[in-house]
Amino acid sequence: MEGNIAWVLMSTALVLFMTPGLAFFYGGMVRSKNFLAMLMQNFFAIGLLAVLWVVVGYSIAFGRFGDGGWFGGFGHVGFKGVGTAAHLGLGIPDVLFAAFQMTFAIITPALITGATADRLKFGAYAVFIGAWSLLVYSPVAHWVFAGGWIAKMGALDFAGGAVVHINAGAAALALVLLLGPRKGHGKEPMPPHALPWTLLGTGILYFGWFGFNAGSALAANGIAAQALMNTLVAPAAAMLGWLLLERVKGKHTTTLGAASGAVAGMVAITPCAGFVGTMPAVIIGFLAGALCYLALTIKAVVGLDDALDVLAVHLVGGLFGSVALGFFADPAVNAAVRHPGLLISGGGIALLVDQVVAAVVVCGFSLVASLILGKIIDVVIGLRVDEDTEDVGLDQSLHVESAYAFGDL
Amino acid sequence: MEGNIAWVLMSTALVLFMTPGLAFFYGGMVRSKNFLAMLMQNFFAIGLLAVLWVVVGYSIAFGRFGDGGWFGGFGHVGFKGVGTAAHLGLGIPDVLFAAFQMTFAIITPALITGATADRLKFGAYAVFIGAWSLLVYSPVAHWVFAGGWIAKMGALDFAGGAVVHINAGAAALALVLLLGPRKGHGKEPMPPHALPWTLLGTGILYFGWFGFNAGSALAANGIAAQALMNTLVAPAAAMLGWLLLERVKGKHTTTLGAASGAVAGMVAITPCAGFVGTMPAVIIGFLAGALCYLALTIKAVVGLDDALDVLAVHLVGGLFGSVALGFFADPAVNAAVRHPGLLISGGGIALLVDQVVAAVVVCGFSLVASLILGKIIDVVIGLRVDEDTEDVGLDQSLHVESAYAFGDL
Amino acid sequence: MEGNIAWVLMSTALVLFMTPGLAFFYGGMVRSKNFLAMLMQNFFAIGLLAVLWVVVGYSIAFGRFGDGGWFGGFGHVGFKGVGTAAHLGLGIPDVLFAAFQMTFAIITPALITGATADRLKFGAYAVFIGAWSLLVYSPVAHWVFAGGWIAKMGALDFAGGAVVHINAGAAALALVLLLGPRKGHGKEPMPPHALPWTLLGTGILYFGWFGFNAGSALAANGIAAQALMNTLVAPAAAMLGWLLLERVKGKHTTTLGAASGAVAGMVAITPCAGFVGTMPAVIIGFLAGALCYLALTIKAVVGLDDALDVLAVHLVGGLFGSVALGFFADPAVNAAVRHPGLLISGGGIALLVDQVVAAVVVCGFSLVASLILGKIIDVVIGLRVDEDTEDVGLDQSLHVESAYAFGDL
Amino acid sequence: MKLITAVVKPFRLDEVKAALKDAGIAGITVGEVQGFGRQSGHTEVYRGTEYQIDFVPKIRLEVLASDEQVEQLVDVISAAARTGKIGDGKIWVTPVEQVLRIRTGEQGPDAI
Amino acid sequence: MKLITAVVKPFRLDEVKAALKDAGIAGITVGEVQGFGRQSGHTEVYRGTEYQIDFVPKIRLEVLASDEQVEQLVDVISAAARTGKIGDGKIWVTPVEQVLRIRTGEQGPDAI
Amino acid sequence: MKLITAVVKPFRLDEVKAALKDAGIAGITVGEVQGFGRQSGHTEVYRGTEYQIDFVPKIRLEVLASDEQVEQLVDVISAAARTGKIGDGKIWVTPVEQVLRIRTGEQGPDAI
Ligand SMILES: Nc1ncnc2c1ncn2[C@@H]1O[C@H](COP(=O)(O)OP(=O)(O)O)[C@@H](O)[C@H]1O
Ligand SMILES: Nc1ncnc2c1ncn2[C@@H]1O[C@H](COP(=O)(O)OP(=O)(O)O)[C@@H](O)[C@H]1O
Ligand SMILES: Nc1ncnc2c1ncn2[C@@H]1O[C@H](COP(=O)(O)OP(=O)(O)O)[C@@H](O)[C@H]1O
Repeated sequence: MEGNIAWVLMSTALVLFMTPGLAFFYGGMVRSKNFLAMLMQNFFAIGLLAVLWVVVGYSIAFGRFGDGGWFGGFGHVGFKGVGTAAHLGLGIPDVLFAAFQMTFAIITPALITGATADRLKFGAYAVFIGAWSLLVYSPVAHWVFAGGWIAKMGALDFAGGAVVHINAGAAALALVLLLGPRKGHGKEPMPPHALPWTLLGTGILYFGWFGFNAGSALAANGIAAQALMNTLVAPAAAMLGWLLLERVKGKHTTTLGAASGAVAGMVAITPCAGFVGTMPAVIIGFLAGALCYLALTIKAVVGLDDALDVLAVHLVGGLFGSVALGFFADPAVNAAVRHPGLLISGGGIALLVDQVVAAVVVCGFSLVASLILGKIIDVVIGLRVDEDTEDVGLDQSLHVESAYAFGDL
Repeated sequence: MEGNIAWVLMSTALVLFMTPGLAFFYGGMVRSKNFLAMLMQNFFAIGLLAVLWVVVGYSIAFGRFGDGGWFGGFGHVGFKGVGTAAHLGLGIPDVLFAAFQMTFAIITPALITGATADRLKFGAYAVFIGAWSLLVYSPVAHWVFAGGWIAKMGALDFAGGAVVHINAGAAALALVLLLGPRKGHGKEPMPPHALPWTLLGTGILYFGWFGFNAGSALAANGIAAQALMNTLVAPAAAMLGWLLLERVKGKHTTTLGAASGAVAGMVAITPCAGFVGTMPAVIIGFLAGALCYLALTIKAVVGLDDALDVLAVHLVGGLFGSVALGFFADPAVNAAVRHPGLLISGGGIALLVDQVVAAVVVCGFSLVASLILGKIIDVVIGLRVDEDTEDVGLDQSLHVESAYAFGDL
Repeated sequence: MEGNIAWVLMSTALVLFMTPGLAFFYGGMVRSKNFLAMLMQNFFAIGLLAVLWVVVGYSIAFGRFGDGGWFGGFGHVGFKGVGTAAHLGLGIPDVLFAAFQMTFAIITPALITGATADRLKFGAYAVFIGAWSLLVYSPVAHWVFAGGWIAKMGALDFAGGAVVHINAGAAALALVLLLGPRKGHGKEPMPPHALPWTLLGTGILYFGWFGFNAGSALAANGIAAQALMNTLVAPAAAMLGWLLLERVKGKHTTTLGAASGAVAGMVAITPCAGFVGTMPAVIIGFLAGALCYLALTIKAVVGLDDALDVLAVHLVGGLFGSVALGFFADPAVNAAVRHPGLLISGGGIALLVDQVVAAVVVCGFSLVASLILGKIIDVVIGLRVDEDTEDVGLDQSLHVESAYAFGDL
Repeated sequence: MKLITAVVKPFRLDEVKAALKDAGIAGITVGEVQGFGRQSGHTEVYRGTEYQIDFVPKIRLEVLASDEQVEQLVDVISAAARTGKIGDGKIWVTPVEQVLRIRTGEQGPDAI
Repeated sequence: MKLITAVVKPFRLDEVKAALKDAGIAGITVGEVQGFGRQSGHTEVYRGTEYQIDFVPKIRLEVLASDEQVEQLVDVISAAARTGKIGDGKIWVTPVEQVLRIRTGEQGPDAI
Repeated sequence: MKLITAVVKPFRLDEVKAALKDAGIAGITVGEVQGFGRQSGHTEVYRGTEYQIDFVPKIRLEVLASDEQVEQLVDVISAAARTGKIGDGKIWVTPVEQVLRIRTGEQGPDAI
């Protein structure tokens, strides 16, 4: 059991480290006048959501474990009964399981910040992610991760393709619809202000994602090993897929393309990590990289300003990965796969159907709930900063700071 | 046993990674002309102190384990007898225990660099931390971590509230007194030159601190799990506490505030991590964030130039955490708590008294010893660079380098 | 067994993280116009080499394990038979062993990018590392790590002194010979454009190297603990060795010197990590730091433009470490040492001879093979960018991006 | 010949550039500067300490022009840079005695 | 009207700004530049290789002034920037034919 | 006295500096700027979106010179900066009424 604990301890640390990684991944892409605001939103997600998770979020998500239902209840409010003993049939202390899951509850809303970059009020952001965490994230986590109705139905989600990526991607879509485009969007160029930060963030995300996916085995065993392998190769193959299309379409391979492709692969492999073999992971990754690259054009078509492409990467990547599992889930890898995927020997469409249902429901629920929530906040305190603030930049206006000082001599 | 070894191996790596993290945490806050000098001091601490630890530091700290005394002796000079077998009643190889503790011996003196920024000679720094490590750090580590007199007395310190933070904070105070303020302090603005580095450092510190605190369980068990949880939530709550006061007092929430609050929470939870429950950790964190924010004003009052607020964060945070343990230590979390904290059922003031004694003694000893040591170095080789060096910046003057090149074209 | 799995899972993540670390270590040293190109080459190594490893590289390296031969064969093409069970006499799943080794296969060719900086075509780079990985890296890994002829002969290489550092260093030498110097080399100054990135990379490398070396024990045991300790102290001592010479020769200690010295120590201790005691590790490190500093002058003597000193650090450091093992290998540390090193009681020259043979053969093979491979690529598609591209910078010319945007307002 | 120098708000640079392009101007040289003026700067707060940041980021443009063009170009820049809010910046014109295009060695108005 | 340009040591910027403020000046534009001059630069060392860095970081200030103010302002800047050590920098004055305040369209001395 | 301002390609800076040194020049002030001109800029691509980057990095040099030196120095800079390819940049000369060396208070040609 110590080995399992050791691995989940480590995995928790790894996943927590992803949120700063995400901050820099996004932060390098915004304009320098909004760099700190982006970092702030991500770091603040740790502060707020960790505390909310203790107070009530965990209880909503993981109360009444395995009830096949919709809502965990309030039995563990304030972490009542969450101690160092092992329950829930897991080989690790409850408090460790709660810590591991906490890091997922933190990063999921933080993913949204890429879509809303450069124009969302900090106060509105804080209220939104707090409420969304309790009203959307925790319930969905219950449905999927805590033996709720989606899990009972038979859909699989190893580490959060639906709970994390589809969920956050749909919320991002809702906020983009409510916020409107950045001032100057489409007219002025808004290239990334400093890609090295984005690459650093990519490195940290890649590293942390091993905890995210292989840690989701909640044990140091063969499934964790396979999940780790898949988390290594899928982003690698996705990088190749993205760069290939980039090269074919645009004659160049870009650093940001390599980074974006890798992240697309991480997203897509998330639901599949502990359920598929290595070669399928390579295939899933490669296709995800290519697909997410193509999905970049969606926002132009529908006329949305999804500033840093949360839809193309997280929503599309999450949907693709969730559905791909219906093709590749393999009982030889993980006995928890009761219905093999369509392309696996003995497979059928049973799982695929479940996967599609789960993906669509989570997407729809999150979209609608986020629209309502966002609209309420917009009416009450306003979602968007005023024009002057946007011109001057959020760092100076909202946080009275500058990312880079002048003449610090 | 492999599980325990796995976790302590990993924790050692995590704690070592904190020193570069600290380098960037501080480095983003200094002026760009002194950025490399800050990085250098922190990296050099690894070089010097790792070797000193092997040569004699470990022996002074962990020789005569459990003797209830003042000094470990010279029995393990040159790591004599420190091999791959497990002694000391721990389930891990001696050499691993020595490695884990080495990383603490490295980062503790490095914490001081925040206070002395921009004006301390590199040579004087090297001599100071070398001597301080052997004459102050190792003995105090013996008292507290190696079954020395403070441990025997009954005071608790899970991962170094007294040994690390109070100890380094008091030394920082001593050096600030001896060095005097930076040239231009109080007259010229000296804002942080590039906060993104500070945020990166914060992320690395948060990540590494899981090894620091949960690794201090020296096993992959329930206590480690609880320590990890507390290390997750206390900084989060501290961030909220700091930002709340900032907002109330100054109408804004800042990115540096979020980072500083989080670090204050990490400091305060350090002595408590494996001894308190989750809700108490939230409370301790929240209060630490608020308190350390208020403590920022101390330096103005006493007229000191503690450049990057080592006193407010590490000394005050460390003292607060050590004393808070007297209120919240809980035998239900850790059987090593023999006298429950004042607010815990069955608790009394016995532990609180011990905690206060330990905090005061360590603080006083470190302050006096550091003053003497610093004064001797000042007389012999001088602590402070000359004015020209300070004007031009330490990077160019001391290290013949620039952090950012001009016209590298 | 879970403990071993936990540690190797973690080690795999750590080693993968080293490649981004390397990207920044090098990236800070190039001119800003080539920063992204450096990052790109390193990240792309992950993408390409992970996939190649699955397809055929692993099979070439680790097929016919223990055959004492030259080539692993094609039995595991496409990871056939590489599943979650444990074979090869190791206590971890095959797929985990393959993942751990994959991260080595990724970083080794990436090491070369430091030598070829600022002038190598991206396409030529991609072809070179792909081919080199299969034709040079995998066979050499077979000889040494998979019970091939070098292992059978009796030479030791704990974590890749020969397989990784000598191997990559010799390939770097080959490419430098073929590429010629950077335009303006020796006439214009080309100082590092932003050392903080290099220091960050150093921190990440130090951290990741614990997985590299201590993970190579493939278990969480005393040998891993000793390897970890050695990986902590050797770079520290090497930093001191480098800085000492720097100080004596140049009157200054530099931040880049501290970083370079530490990396030299990491390189040198790599072959020795699990075979020597702590004090020998300190000695090996210290000497490596001093030696690699002295080796910096070689390139000037032979008139080569090894842009970021891959020869001085990796080739010289790797050769030194491999040979040093012949002096310090200690059966008391690791029973796998059958012939103790020359300076160890009961030792002789048997191991030393084997070490020299292994080092020379790997060096020679890699150099010749790389020269042939590089020459072919040069003839077919050209290795070097044209002059305009070099003037403008690779970032803009090859990747149509800039590391730092102008006027992102 | 004249040199027109303008200090403008950074987020107006694209407009100004476009307007100058439309006006047929062949070249501009721009740099990032900091301005101090009636626009009052702003306060930054680091760990509870307020810093009065007097300097505001500005863009400084230089345009070489023939004598005839000057008036029109000043108007063009001024119109494109104006927001009507304090801190819009200045334009000034200085005499230029000689201009040379390095590539060709052309001199005078042809070199502009 | 005149344009006063000064190249000064970076750590004197605050003094110069304060002195100009006291002298009633309404605006300054400053930029980060590198200077090469009698002050000899410095040597940087990277991995044992010495680089002679000829350029020293400097601050470049521009102040538009009316003809009457010039003399006084040159003195003010000069006094505030002087350390007496080599590399203190230069001040030079050039004629300005026209000045315009973008916000209001004011011209001439009023626009300064 | 005159002020010679030159905008040149960044990778020619070392040549220009060396040539000016050889010509006996005592000082130069340089800054990083961005130029827009006949040289057409370049396209950057981020996530499939093309950005036309009109501005090209350039170096801007200022050299104060006595009237006699001007012609020679313009030639020196021009020769050292020329690559013959588009975008080599411009040199222009403006009149200077007064020069002061801050350190000594020297004025006029002696202060250069
Ligand atoms: N006398 C001056 N000399 C040089 N630059 C000036 C002067 N006055 C103003 N500026 C520049 O113009 C900018 C705008 O001036 P400011 O007084 O703030 O507002 P406005 O342009 O609306 O009058 C300043 O930030 C500064 O860069
Ligand atoms: N002829 C010149 N033209 C332009 N700038 C100059 C000239 N001479 C000096 N400078 C600028 O003035 C700065 C200081 O000059 P320097 O000769 O080093 O010392 P000092 O000002 O004490 O004579 C230089 O760094 C440079 O920026
Ligand atoms: N009219 C102008 N005013 C100010 N700067 C100019 C002007 N025209 C060109 N420049 C500067 O000179 C640089 C080179 O000019 P460009 O037209 O590209 O090529 P060339 O120098 O070969 O004619 C530009 O990038 C710009 O910095």
